[in-house]
Parts: sequence; structure tokens; C-alpha cells
Amino acid sequence: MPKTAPETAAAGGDPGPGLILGFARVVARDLRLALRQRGDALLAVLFFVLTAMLFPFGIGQEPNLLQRIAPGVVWVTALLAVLLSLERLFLRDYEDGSLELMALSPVPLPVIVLAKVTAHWLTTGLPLLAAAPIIALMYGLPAAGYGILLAAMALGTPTLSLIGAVGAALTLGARRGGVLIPLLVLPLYIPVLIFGVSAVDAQMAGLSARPQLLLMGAGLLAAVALAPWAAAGALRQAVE
Amino acid sequence: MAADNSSQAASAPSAAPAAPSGRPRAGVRFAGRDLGCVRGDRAIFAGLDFDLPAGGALVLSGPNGSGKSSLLRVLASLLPPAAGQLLWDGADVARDPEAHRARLHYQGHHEALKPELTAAENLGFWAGLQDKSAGAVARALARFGLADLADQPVRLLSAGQRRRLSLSRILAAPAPLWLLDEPSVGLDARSVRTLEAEIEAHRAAGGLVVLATHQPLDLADPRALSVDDFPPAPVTADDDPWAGALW
Amino acid sequence: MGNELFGEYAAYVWPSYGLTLLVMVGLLAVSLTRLKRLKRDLRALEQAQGGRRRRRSAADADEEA
Amino acid sequence: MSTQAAAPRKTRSLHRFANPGRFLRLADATLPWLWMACALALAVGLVGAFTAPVDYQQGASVRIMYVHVPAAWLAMFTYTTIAVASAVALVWRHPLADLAARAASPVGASFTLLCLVTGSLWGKPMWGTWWVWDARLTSVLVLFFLYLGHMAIANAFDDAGRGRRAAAILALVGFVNVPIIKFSVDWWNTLHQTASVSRIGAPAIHSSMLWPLLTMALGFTLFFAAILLVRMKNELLGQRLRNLRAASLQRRGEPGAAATGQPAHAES
Repeated sequence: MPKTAPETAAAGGDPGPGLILGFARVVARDLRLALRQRGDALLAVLFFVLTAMLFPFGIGQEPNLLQRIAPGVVWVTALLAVLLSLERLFLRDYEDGSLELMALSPVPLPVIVLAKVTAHWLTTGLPLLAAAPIIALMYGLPAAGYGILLAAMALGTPTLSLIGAVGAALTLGARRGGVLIPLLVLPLYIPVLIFGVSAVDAQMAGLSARPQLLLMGAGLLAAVALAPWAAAGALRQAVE
Repeated sequence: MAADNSSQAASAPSAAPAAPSGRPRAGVRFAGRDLGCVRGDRAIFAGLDFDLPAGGALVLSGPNGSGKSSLLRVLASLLPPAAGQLLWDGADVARDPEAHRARLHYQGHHEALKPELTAAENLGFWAGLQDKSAGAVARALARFGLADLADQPVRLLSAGQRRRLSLSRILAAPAPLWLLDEPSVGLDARSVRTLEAEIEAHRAAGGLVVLATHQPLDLADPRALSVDDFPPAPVTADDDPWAGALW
Repeated sequence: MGNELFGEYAAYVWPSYGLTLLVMVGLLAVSLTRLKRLKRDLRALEQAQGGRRRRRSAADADEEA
Repeated sequence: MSTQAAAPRKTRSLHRFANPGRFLRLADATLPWLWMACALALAVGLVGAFTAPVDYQQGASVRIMYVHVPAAWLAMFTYTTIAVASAVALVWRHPLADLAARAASPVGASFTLLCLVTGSLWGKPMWGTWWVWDARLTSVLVLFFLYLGHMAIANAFDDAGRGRRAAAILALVGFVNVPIIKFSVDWWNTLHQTASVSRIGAPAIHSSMLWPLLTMALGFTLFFAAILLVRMKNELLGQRLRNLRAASLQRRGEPGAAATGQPAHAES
């Protein structure tokens, strides 16, 4: 509908793009930014593999011991890798003023938060998923476990990013905000860790991992519904 | 901050006064009634009123730290007012914040530009959030003389060029209300004139501008408001709610 | 009240009650001393800002927020 | 009410708490009664606790239950109070709710710690170890970290109001997660139930052991209510002190400002 400039100027702003389009544009920008500085994604994966590699030095390389703790180690190190990368989720946008403009844009803030978390997951969670089999291999995880491990991480890592986003948003503008995120977020990570590991354990024991995966799916849906809304509330406070 | 609703009943907004400049068109009016602002535990200003017709420009003056930026953030609905009401066409802005956000552009001290992205990409993103085409972006860049820098990564641009790029963001997507916080800082003389021309064009089209500035911009009959004239009542005023309560 | 009261687990029962008392008294002490200090500072500051009538009549119209 | 007249406006000070005067008077009125009721409940509870029959299996160590269980109850009750106060603070922006949440958090953390320590003291005679990964103790341990997170973020900001509001959101997010954590820890506990750790089945509560337990719980709750009111007064007075100091700084910067409430032009 061709509107000449005066009408739009006097009448009121334009309705923003649809939610999906706004979401896609924020994801596209964040991915382009991440591509322009590939370091961050790589750091998370390197931390993940390196930390997982430390355990045998501590615990010894006795095969069936390593095999038993493999899911636990993979999940704990993945969780810590996600935790490390949470601070850069909003901090740069908060410091250069982009967050204010996003809060003022027609695209609702929860949608923008969801888009930023999706971009964060694509640049952090997915690489962890890709690197997990390497660690499982190092620990001698039986072949049957790989599929469930990846399925569980595919459901779990986005939940970690979503819950982490609330922590990252809450600590914006705090003194030493980054140090605070683990304290706020780790207690909330415990259910994901428990079900993630028990899914693989159930598979190893020959039981079906369906209940664990279903619960993790429910956790993910709940996180998708609540976390962006809570993080948006925290961001609104940060841009005051 | 307690958003205090009970006091609004007392100062119910009267019908918007007729446009003083006798302009026939019943343009929109942007007004503030008894605005109060608290940031951190410090009261910044209180009892602030203003009234801006369509095509009007409100220039905020006052020494540093008197609350010009805070007022602009209150008008942009970034900072909820601790007291009082914002009215757009007589309707309380707090009732429909989305609509208010859609009708304004806010330009703060930060430029919201990513050094890794090119000028066109940066502007394209912000215009994209307003659902504007690439054509609008190109026109906006051209109006601020940045057409040839479109494909330059922003980290290679000078501070002045970044400032102009940030201002051109406002031109890419038209919105009736411009809230500019010291827009002319860091601009060379030619760019300041371009800025003034853009503001006048916007006002001619019925838009409104509220800007805080230290360097005077020559705009047609601007309305002045000194935030300094509305200091907060000191805490120990007579109506001290603590009186007689402590011991 | 012989053996049951103490029993061989006395070494665990008494520390638990002792600790409970410690927590309660500790919290109380911390809060009350802070209250006293705040009141002292406030009274000093109020007096420093000129002799305002301290005791206002109860009828004073405290405005409802 | 603020007049539109050109005369210097008599606007209310913007630091309106929900009429602090009335809250302080209310608090001062109820506090003595609360302390008396708390002392009475605790005294009666203690007498009951030490006269109740001893559980045949656990011997006298079951007496720890009379502090451990009320502490666990108070840990949960306080977190619920914080969550409700946070919801009120965020939805209705009621300033006193903000203060209540901030004042209650350290109290909750202390009783959660008390619950953990008394729990391990109770478990030691039975299992020979100070810490046992029992489902309930582990959940209380996680709750303790939720408290620490709440207190940490409440103090992490220079602007006290910003800290309180951020803590309010965290309290709500935490409150939603507590049942999920409880469920997952129970699930995890049943999975890894090693033979040696017999679930400490709640000892068959004979009525003569039950009423002291409930009385002690009442005593703990009354203590919480009283200490909360005292700590809220502290928060209010602290806020008042900061406001007065800020105002006097501002006034010192104003040449010729009259001493009393005449609003002068701030030169700052």
C-alpha cells in the first residue's frame, strides 16, 4: 500500500515486519557477526574437548571406568562450555546501544531474545553436538550410546542456552556481571544434566531412553515459552 | 519506582488546546503532564509539563546532569516515569507502549553500529526491523553523503562518518516522533546543515522533534524547555511521609 | 529423663540445638545492631538539618501512595 | 495534590514508599507480640521434644528432627515468601514487597544452611558419613545455591532498586524451577540408589512426637515473621538514610538554598 511520506510521518510508525521475518533478520545478523569473528564458536568447542580430555589424567585410563563416566563427563563439560559463552549473548549489544534500539523496535523483545538465543545455539550448541562423538570415542562409549547422546544433547543444549539467556540478561550492568552468571544459572541446569546423562545410561543398560528424552523435550518447550519472556523483562530493566 | 496512578485522577488532561500556531490541520499532539523521573535512588526532575504540536520542535537545554537525557529516555518509554503521564493525541502512552514505540526514533549517545558489518548491512538490519526495503536504506545513506561508503566495514569509518551513519538510520524508516540526544556532536559544519534540513523536512511533513543539544541548531520557532526549571522537591519537604513515624 | 535425653548420640543432638540457637541469636543480633546504628545515624542527620518538629500530630495527613 | 499554579510546586517527594510511616508503626505494634508468641511456641515445642518417646530404631538422634524439619520447612516457606513478594513487586511495583524479598533472603539462606548441617548431623550416626546424597538433602542443597544467587544479584548493582528488581525476576524463575529440580533429583536419587543408603523413611510419627514438631515449626515461622519485620525496618531506614545523604549533598551544592523545604534551583 503505497503511503506517501507525510501520511506515514503524521499518522504513526509502520507495523514492523511479521514475527517470523523479524526473528529471521535478527538471527541472520547475529550469524553474520559470528562468522565475521569465528573465534568465539571455536573457543567453546576447544574448551569442551580440552576439559573432557582432562578427566582421564585425573581418574586414570581404566577402560570400563571411563566408559561408565563418559555421558557424565560429556554433559558436564558441554554445560560448562555453554556457560562460558553466555556473557557475550547480550553484553556487546548492551554496550554499543543496539539493545536500546531493539527494545524500541516493533519486533517484540521476547522474539528478539529467542532469535539471539537461536543464533547463540547455532554458534555454540551445534558445534558441541558435532564435537561430542569425538569425546565419546575417547572414552570408549559403546556404539549404541552415540545416537541417544546426540539426541539428548540436541534437546538439552538449546534449553541450556535459553535458561542461560535469563542469567545473562539479569547480570547486564552488574558489577562483575560475568562472574555472577554461573551462580545464577548452574542450579537451574541440574534437571537438564540429570535427564541428559540418565538418557544415555538407560540406553547403555538396554532400557529405552524414551522417558528421559520426552522429559527433556518438555523442558525445552517450557524454556522456549518462559525464558525469552523472563529475559525480555530483565533486558527492559537493563536499558532503563 | 512506584508508578503512581492515584495522582493522575487529580490532573485529568483537559481537551488538547487548539493548535496555537493556528495551523488548520488538526495534527497530532505530544504532551507530558506532571512528569517525574527517578534514576537509581536519585530524583532527577518532577512536575515537568510540556506540549508539542505536529510540526513542532522542542529543544531541551540545561547543564550537564540536569536530566535532559533522562527526559528523552522517559519520552522514548525506555525509562518508565516515576510520576505523571505522557499523552499522544490525548491518549495515555502507557496504555499502548507498542504503538508508542512504533511511532518514534530514539538516537542516544551510542551509535548502535557493529564494526565488523558494513554501513549498508548495519542500516539494513535496523531498517529491516522496521520492515523497510534496501531502497530506503540507499536513499537514507545518500541524504547524509554516505552513498560511496555503503560497502565499507564500519570499523574503517571516522567518528563523524559513524555519527552520520547512525543519524541516517532515522531517515531509512519514517516515524512521526524523533527523539535526538545531542545529534550534532561530532558532526562537521556541512553535516550539521544537512541535519537541520532533514529536521525541517520532517517537521514540514507533520513530524515532531524533541532534541537535547549544547550547540544551538537554527530551527524555525523551536520551543525551549529547561529541565532545570523542574527540580525534584527535596526529600525533607513538609509532606515528608516519614514524619512522626520513626520515634 | 535419664538415658533417652542424652543417649549415645548426645554428641549429635546437642550440636544441632546449639547450632539452631546460634543461627537464631546470630540473625537477631545482626539485625538489631544494624537497626540501632541506622536509628543513631538518622537521628544525627535529622538534627543536623535544623530543628524540625519531630513529633507531628497523629492527624498529620500521611498521603497514601 | 500537585497544583498547576506557577507557585513552587508542592509535589510529593518521589521516594514514596507505601506510606512507610504506617508500616513502621504497624511493625512496632506487632513485633512485641510476635516475639512473645515465638518464645512461647519454641519453649513448649522444646519441652515436648525432649519428653517425647525415643524412636526405637534411631535412638536419641531422632530429636534432631525437631530442629531439622522446621528448618527445612522454613527454608521452603521463606523462598515461597520471596517469590510471592517478588511477584507483587514486579506486577504492582509495590515498594515494600521489594524490600521484603531482599530482607528475607539472608534469613532463608541461614535456615537452609542450618537444615543441611542438622541433616548431616542426623545422618552421621546412621550412615557413618557426614554427607549423604539423599534426595531431600540434595534438593535443599540446590535451594541453598538459589538463595546465594538471589542475594548475590540483589547486591550486584550500584543502584539498589535495579538490584531488587533483578533479584525479583530471578526469584520467580527460581521458584518455577524448584519443583522441577525436586522431581529430577528424586528421579536421579532412585536411579543411583546404592544399597548402603537406606532412604531415611520418615520415622512413624506417633502423635506424641508430632505435636512438638508442629509447635517447633510454628515457633520457627513466628521467628521468621518477627526477624523479617525487623530487617524490613532496616531496609527502610537504610533507604531513608541514603535519601537524606543524597539530598543534603545536593543542598550543599545549592548556594543560598533555604534550610527548610523551599525547593531551590539546583545548580548541580
